[in-house]
Amino acid sequence: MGKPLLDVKDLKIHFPQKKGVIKKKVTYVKAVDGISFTVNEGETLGLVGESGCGKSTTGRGITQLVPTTDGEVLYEGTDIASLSKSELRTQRKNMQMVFQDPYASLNPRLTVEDILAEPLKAHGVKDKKERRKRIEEMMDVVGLNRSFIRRYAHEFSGGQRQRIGIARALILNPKLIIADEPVAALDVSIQAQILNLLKDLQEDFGLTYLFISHDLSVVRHLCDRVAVMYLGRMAEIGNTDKIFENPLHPYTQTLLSAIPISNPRQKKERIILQGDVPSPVDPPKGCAFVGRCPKAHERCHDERPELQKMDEDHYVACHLYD
Amino acid sequence: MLQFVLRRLVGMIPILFIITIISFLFVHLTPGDPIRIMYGAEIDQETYQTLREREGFNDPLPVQYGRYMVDMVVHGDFGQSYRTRADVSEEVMRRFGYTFVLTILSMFWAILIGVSVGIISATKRNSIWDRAGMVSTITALSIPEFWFGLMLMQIFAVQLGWFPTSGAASPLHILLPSITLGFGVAATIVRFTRSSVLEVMREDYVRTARAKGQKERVVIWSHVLRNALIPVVTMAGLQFGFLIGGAVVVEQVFAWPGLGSYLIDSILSRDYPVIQALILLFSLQFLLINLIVDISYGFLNPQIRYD
Amino acid sequence: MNTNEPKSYSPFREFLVKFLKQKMAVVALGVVVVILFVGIFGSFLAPYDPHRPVTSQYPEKGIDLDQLTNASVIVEGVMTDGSTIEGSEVTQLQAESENRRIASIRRSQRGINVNANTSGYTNATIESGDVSSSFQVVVEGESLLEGKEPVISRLIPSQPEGVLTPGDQFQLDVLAVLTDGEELTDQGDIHELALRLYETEEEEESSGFNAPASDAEAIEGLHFSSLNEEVATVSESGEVTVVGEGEGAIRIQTGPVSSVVQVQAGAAAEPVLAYLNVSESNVTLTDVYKHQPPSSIHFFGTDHQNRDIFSRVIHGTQDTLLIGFVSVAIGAFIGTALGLLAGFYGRWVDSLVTRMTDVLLAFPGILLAIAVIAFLGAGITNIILAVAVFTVPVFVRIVRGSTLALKEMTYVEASRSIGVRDPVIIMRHIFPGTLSVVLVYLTMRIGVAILIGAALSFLGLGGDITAPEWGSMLSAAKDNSSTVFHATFFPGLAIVLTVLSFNILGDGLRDALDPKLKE
Amino acid sequence: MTNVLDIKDLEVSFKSDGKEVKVVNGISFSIKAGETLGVVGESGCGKSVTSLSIMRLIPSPPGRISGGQIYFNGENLLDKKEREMRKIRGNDISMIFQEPMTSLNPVFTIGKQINEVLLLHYKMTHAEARKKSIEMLKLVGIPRAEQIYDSHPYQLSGGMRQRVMIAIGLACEPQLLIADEPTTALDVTIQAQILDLMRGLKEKTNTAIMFITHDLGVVAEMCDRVVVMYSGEIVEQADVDTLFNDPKHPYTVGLLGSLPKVDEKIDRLYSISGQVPVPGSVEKGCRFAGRCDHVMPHCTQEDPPLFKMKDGHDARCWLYDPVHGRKEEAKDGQTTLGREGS
Repeated sequence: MGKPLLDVKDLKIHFPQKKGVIKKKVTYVKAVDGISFTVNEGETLGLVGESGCGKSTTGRGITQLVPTTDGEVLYEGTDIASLSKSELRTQRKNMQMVFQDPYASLNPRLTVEDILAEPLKAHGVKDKKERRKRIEEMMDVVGLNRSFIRRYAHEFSGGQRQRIGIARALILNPKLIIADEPVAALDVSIQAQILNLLKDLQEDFGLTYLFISHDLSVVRHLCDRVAVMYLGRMAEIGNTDKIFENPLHPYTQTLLSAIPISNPRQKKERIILQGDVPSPVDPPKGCAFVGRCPKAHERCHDERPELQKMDEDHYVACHLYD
Repeated sequence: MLQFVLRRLVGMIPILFIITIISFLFVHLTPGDPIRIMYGAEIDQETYQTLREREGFNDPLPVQYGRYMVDMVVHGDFGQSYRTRADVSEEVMRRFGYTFVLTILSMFWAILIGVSVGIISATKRNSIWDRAGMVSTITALSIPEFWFGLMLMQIFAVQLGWFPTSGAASPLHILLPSITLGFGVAATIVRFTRSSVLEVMREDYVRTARAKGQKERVVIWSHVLRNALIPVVTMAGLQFGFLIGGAVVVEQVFAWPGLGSYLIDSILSRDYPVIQALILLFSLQFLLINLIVDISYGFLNPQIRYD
Repeated sequence: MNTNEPKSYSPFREFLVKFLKQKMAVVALGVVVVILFVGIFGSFLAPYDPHRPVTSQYPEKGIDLDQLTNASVIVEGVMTDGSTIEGSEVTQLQAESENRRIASIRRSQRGINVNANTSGYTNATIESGDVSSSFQVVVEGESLLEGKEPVISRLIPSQPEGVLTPGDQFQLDVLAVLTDGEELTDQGDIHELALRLYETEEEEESSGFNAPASDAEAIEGLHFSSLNEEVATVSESGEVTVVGEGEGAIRIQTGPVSSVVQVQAGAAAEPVLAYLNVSESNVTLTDVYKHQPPSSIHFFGTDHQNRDIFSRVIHGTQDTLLIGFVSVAIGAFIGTALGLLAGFYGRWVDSLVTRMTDVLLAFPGILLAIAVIAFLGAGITNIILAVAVFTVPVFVRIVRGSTLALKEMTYVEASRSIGVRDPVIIMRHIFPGTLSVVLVYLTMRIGVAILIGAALSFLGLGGDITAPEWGSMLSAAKDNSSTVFHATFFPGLAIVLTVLSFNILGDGLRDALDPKLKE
Repeated sequence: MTNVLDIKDLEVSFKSDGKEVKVVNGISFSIKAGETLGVVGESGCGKSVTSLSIMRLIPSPPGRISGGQIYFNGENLLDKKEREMRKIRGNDISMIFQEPMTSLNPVFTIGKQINEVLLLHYKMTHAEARKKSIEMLKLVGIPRAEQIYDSHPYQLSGGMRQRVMIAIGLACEPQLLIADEPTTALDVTIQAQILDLMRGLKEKTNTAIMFITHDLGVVAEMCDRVVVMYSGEIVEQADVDTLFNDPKHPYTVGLLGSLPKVDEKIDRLYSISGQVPVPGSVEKGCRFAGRCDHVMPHCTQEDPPLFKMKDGHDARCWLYDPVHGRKEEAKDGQTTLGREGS
């Protein structure tokens, strides 16, 4: 395992919500409420959780696409949140994003060349020939036919579009790729193509991935380490195999048991949760999962559990293990 | 609900306040001297100064504004017309009824025709009715209402003699002006209703209703319309503003003794107290209509909560 | 996703294909192009100067004004011996119209000139000494003649032959030629007709018009009088008795018409004028001084100042388009810029801009424009500004909305994550995205701007009411709208056609650019 | 067991840009009483169109059922008058949809929307309908049913709304419930709740279910039998155990191979190259030929028929044709094809 590339410390992202006409009551949506994790160089960290748990917001907060409320985002030791606008622009070269919706993430009015030239232009590659050369090379890398260079984004299918999105992220030779549900919108057969491509690229370029996904099977397949989020907080983090084989947090256990297995011969005991995820505006005072947890006890209501080390590279935030 | 209405009413105050400032400054920044307007251009310098002092135009602007506001808020006094020396509030009240009746009746036509034609167009999409409806609405939107009024007058009043040409002597007099005023809004409502109904007909819950085995008629009249009319109500409310504006023109054509012709006369003769009062009245009217629209919106759409 | 389509995709071609499918919009585009052409070259296309009455322009255009407004009536004098003299030779020729407001009559070289003034009907009398004739003048429309009885145009007496001696008696024969060409020979008939005609005439005259030019004394029926009692006397029934020697003459008169019979007793004398012959006893003229109905010379007729409406409409295209284009261009430019900034940057920029637009939108468009005019004063430049002022908030609102939606698009986020600068993002991703909405609204708002501009002019806020601008034309014509149709109809039709073309074009653009936009 | 539903050679066409394109191309399958049939396939394969065709709710124009028969209890639904169809919809056949957030009318209360279907098909008073509706809400596991009865949809979460949709679907005790991707829009823990609920309800009511999904995991858990669709055709059908353990069609094999597994670590996924053809673009031959690793010259010449593997197991692939097929692969198709999956 390499040295830490990205270090997120107690990150908080709150969105103010204004209400009322005269009296401005401001409440906060606590999308991310104090999470910490590390991504080491060359590894893939999977960030999983259900919708609304704050995993996508975390990704956007790391790249400063949304302002962070509190905490530090250290990229190679520099706190990104404290950078000036121009410093941030330079820093962004090292940290690129791949987005979920391959339809919305590419401007339909631009050609492949325009889309891929944009990061090069933004980071001072002024020579048109040079740009063209790098674009064509990158198209080869992600498996796009070079002859498509003049085509518009919306002429492509979902899988091809996602390849363009990946090419855009890679063209500046970043070290860290933050991939926000890159395969969620794709069909199974296309999903496999993209997952394989991501694996190949990681090997070829020594990339580090922060892989955000709700699909536990995909995370299991791709990631070295997994971080499970629930309602803006970290529930469990650690080595993928350890977590999948021995989930400690009741939420992780539920999540794993809920995944349908594509084998009719394999029947398993399922933990069915009651109720829905509570609102992030008014999360429980103690453990975020307390309302739905089958193993909740008194302490869980009052005291917020902190991440504690259970094993080598396996941490859990649950009072059961105090 | 009541709280919401109160809060909205209170929220209107700053806007009205800004409007009073704007309309007040209007008088003092526009060319044209009120004294000369009131007493004629020929008065000598000395009389001029005396009058100016007497009418209070020599006081600093904030003092004048304060006096204006106190008169208005405390006494409900909007001053006197420069031109006729008549009490503005009385004159406005007398004419308000005419404009009010005219706009209400126009809106009635517009909604009656607009919504029904819009629904027919949408449900019989691409039929000959739909096409005819669309062509006539876009034509209606291209006709200046004053010209339409003149043509109506020419045909129905002059040639056929069915209706009186102008004035407000009998209930029959309102017919042509209200149709003239309403037809443009009707066209807008037709187009809006049509697209709104078409949009709602594509919604998943309409498919759900059909999957329940519901009759198409009920699907349209209950499931579709209830949802499609929510934006139509908003739009129709906003069109009230358009009607108030249009009334200015139409009243002129048909010599309808409402606020519109009063406004034009006052502008042409720079009768500022009247202009001030009317601007304020029109704004207030518009804000109130918006409020009513918002409230009715809440009745139609349960999702809008007033908190 | 037509990846297997051979032709490479171009957004412009797709737009073009979609646009051309809409036949109405293509036709509207054609009309718009024609209107633009007319707007630019209007001054060359207009057949008449729109500012001056057409009558003063007819000579320049080579149109014979006289044919229409002016008739030349050739007068010839018939002498008692049967010879004729030309009008110019007739001495003391005087001509007068019963009603000069309708037609005026002047002496000319060969006879007289009749000039139409306004539509109506009148009689005219020409007179030379004791002899007079009359004719009818009808200005505009044969219909005015309907129900009007023809009047006596001239009386042709038969002259006694040879030299008479005192004591001779003879009966005068009179032929009355009526204005419609009919001839009456029976004295009784003539008498009765004259009685009827000129009695009624008198009653009419009592309503205050100028009295006829002929003798003011009431002459009823067919009247004979001797001009020299020493030579001849005449009875009521027209029996002449020669009483002495010398030159005598009998005057035969009905109403304003008179003729002379020479009674020459003794030595032969110079023949005198017996009656006046007019080439036309029934002059029909057109009133060309105002409100000419549409005709081949004036397609749209003329207005209350006799200006050619067609030319004025063509000239007015320029002003109207100017109001439409310039105001919307200003409004769209400012509105789009503000909308982009407000939508993209949010926070206080957004609050400020939306507050401003809310206040502006609190006034109905036309009231806002009226307020601006009230502030700035009337005039076309101010109309443009006024319309621009209320166009701004419309564009702010749509561009802001569109920007907010586009800002949330992942591709904008992607650009930001790459490190692209804000101005580049706005110009590259946001603005082109709003462009289709802006373009559609631009087209549609031109129609609205023209309508509002016309309404402002109509209300008399356009400054120069005599300017050839459609709204002003309507405003000027509206007072006569109950009697004159064409003066209001055609300028209004021009507005409708122009606005309709822009609206249909806008609709077509919207469908071609973005079908989802459909309201 | 008798067949509740029998679809024979169903064809559905859609018109776009003046051309009519077949999106469902002669499919046949049947559902037995009390059985759960899974229909799987990727987006655009025609599975949702098939379900809407059964309800006769294809938006027309542009869509049109251009051929085949749909027998429901032995009667062809395509011959029914609209009035007769209305009696079947919601009563004998009901449907739940993918998007619980938009499938309920936002302006009516939950109660009114359940009552609607009851009042349509049963002679009931409002009070009886209310009672039954609340009963249904309790049945689908909604707490505080009386309160929810008077709520509006926006007050409910996605999972709750899907429960309401199921309540509406089952209110008239239909013989067939068509579930079109009912859990796709839901989170995995909520999906587990809904699947659990549906399984439980099925045992209670013995309703036949046509379960449309793209998720093979859900199919494995829920269904008795599976139909695999590709580009408007059925490429393989079998009972669930056979399909997952002995798939025959290269597409099914590929699909199973591309799934990441949660319970085992695979280094590299099998992936089907290329993408689904645009409807109407394959003129002759097998629609999968362009992406198939086992493509033979004959595959591009003629559209393969369904070949019978064993009882109730068919595959549309020339590999299993005695004349054109590769004998050795046909014999132990599973081992040869299956190996590539791992």
